[in-house]
Amino acid sequence: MNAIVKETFKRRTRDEMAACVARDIPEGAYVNLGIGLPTLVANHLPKGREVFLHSENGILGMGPAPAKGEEDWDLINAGKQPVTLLTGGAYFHHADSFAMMRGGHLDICVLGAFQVAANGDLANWHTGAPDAIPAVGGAMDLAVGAKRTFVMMEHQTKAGESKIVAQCSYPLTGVACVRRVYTDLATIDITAAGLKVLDMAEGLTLAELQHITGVPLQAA
Amino acid sequence: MNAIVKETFKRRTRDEMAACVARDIPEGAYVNLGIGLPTLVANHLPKGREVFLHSENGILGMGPAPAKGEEDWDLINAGKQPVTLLTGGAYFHHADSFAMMRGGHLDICVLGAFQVAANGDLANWHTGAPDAIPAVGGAMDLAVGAKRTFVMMEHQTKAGESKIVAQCSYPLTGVACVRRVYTDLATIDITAAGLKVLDMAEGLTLAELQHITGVPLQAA
Amino acid sequence: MIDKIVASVADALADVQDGSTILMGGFGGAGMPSELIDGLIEQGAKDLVIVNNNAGNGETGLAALLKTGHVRKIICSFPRQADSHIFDGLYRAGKLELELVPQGNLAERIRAAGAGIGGFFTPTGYGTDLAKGKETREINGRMYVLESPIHGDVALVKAEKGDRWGNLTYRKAARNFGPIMASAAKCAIAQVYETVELGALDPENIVTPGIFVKRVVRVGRAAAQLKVAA
Amino acid sequence: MIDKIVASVADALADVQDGSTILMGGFGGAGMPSELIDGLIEQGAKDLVIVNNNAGNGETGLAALLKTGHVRKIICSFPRQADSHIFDGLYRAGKLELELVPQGNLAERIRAAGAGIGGFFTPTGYGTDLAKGKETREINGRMYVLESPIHGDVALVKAEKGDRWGNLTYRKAARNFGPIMASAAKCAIAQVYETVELGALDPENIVTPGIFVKRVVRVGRAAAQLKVAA
Repeated sequence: MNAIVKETFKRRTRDEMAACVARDIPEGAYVNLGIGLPTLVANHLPKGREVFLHSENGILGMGPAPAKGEEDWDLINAGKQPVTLLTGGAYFHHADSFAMMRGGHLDICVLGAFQVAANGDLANWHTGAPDAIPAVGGAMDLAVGAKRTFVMMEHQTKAGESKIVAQCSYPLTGVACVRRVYTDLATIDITAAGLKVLDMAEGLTLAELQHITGVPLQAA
Repeated sequence: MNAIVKETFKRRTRDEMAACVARDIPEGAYVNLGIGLPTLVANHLPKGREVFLHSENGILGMGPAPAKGEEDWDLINAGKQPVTLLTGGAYFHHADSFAMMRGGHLDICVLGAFQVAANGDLANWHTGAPDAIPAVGGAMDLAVGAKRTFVMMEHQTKAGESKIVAQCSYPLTGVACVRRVYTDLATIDITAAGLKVLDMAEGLTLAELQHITGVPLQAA
Repeated sequence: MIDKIVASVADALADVQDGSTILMGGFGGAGMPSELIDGLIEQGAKDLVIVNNNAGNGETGLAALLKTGHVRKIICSFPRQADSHIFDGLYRAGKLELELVPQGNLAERIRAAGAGIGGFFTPTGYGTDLAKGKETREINGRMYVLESPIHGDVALVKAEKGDRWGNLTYRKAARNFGPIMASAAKCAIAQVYETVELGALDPENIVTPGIFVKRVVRVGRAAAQLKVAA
Repeated sequence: MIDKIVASVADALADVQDGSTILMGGFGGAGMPSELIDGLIEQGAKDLVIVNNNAGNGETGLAALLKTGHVRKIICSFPRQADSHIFDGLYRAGKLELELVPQGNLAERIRAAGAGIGGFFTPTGYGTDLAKGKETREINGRMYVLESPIHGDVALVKAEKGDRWGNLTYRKAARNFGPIMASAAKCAIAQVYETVELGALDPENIVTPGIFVKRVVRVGRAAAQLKVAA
């Protein structure tokens, strides 16, 4: 890995990754986008496609950020940034909001991750560092509650290690919950029969992707 | 019992029993009145006293029956009779309504009964007859959910047997849940130290009441 | 564009399968989805399990459905009523299975299904025949019974207004089981008296957000009110 | 006549005891009952357990309360934030106990307390460090963790409007934990921007019925909004 001198393929940008996720969200889907990278997905949903964004703090039908100066601090998203409400949206309290997540009513949630294991285990809430202050928020609820949990992350750490691993070394968020991973290198389905590569970054071969990735891959 | 030829005391009428209960409901109390006899209590609450009546089917601040011709069949009580809503009342769904009952938010519920045991066991939902079709409604929730459960019933069966018993022979509604019993003969508190007679029908003596009642009584 | 409003009761119910568990709103007549029940009778699905607070009144609504013989089992809190003779007859003849559930357990079990709860401990029913054979536990000095969620394949709900996203409001005490039943079924179908434009319902006052609702069908008010009052 | 509206924040908080568990509404700044928190600091109750989604931001509100040293323990889902330095310092110094709870479990545990549930099985957290030592169970092929209710002595809630019976409405996503916290505390205190006549709130749209609320106190909107935005 560290030996690669020059990449012959073109890594997907964060926006390209978001576009890949957005492409797979059908009209009418109820979707929760986790804080961080996944929030970019909202920018790539086609204008005409009605998708219902859920925010854990009691919003369904969440709209884009308000214009500068129009912020309403009673209307924020999970990342505590000001948002808007679409026509047809609704407010509700926290137990009802998490009932939507935990009761299997969301079609898709998209989460960031530190690591994803080949069996779908997810680690995204805690580095496990002894001096780190933990914070979990709604990650564990989303991971196991949505009908399908997608992960969106860089394929490798800054040190070049694969974040798709045989077994997570970081503390788990959920067990065997991830269905699909979108990275800057590929889109990979996690199935009972193993990891299946749905698509790859331009110029990347399956052999190269396998070389970079920590666990066995198959063509889809 | 069957040998009593003429009663030298004056049994309380159903309205007098209801008045006894109403007297003990303080201003500001949240109260559920069970179907049957307990519904009479509402008629005896003093006009100026604000008491909040709860109906299991999602009403708080229930008012009296509407005038003839003004019935609204979307606004009925637990007995499925048309009622009204007081100014300041509210509607909510069934899980929220029973959360009020089961979460200990009602100060008082008043229930009818077949039998009450000396330890507070309540039997009021089923005679246990093999061909009877059972129906429980909200009785079991009320019996154990309210801060204080009052029972309002005739002291004796038609055959003259005491309905206050050492142990219920009918199927239980709740275990050790009744705090006070209002009958046509007396008001009796159920305490850890035994049954205490708070008041009696006019002309009745404690000795007579004890003779009629199936379990040991004490003066309060 | 998402439009959950369907043209007819028949369209709304077309795919109800034999053997389905149907969560049916209503407390007595209030909130009873009469048109959807009539539609279900017409649709003809058999071997049904019905979850409702009661077991039908008179000859209409749920009582009429029971009369078809298409209901295998009913889960309810209060079957016996002055005019529940159709249920009474079937039950006594051994043609209808009854699971009697305290009303609060019924509501909480439905709510649990919608909220993804696998089971919960409740004090209601402890020490009674209705808790026989159920797991119990002492928690902080009080005795509790373990109860399980009640999931539905279909929910039939009567609401007041609905929009094309499936957002619903109710009217007075007709709300009762509607919101929790909508949340607990794979396919919640709401009959409404009024379909409104998106945005016509105040986002602060939507009682059932559209995420819980698959189909909305408008029915006439007059006919329904007559039936409720009957 | 019942009148739950009290004259001042100080009156509303006068009887808060040392050692109390305080359920505190808010998700970040939205729904944070800033005036009641300031009042609690002034009131001086010590040895508190605070239940809130977060652990304070900047130097105001919950962060300011933490700074007094009067908080023994905090139960929350998301303490670490860009501006949670007061919490961070106390926690690192071992001066503040932390019970970290997945946000959905936090909400459901509070709701369970209000609804009289003794415990419930949830899939959230199964197989993670936050379920360590907790009872687990397989139900219909899925693994669940047993979670317990969180009861409060006091709830501090920010609502929008309130009346003398304690009925409350909220504003937008400031609703968040308010309704469930009000239901789960022995004494729920609501700060509102507007006190209204009985009947001014539509009975269909009351979010927290007065049964859950002991006291209502009006606060000025301008001051609060500034704090929320800070």
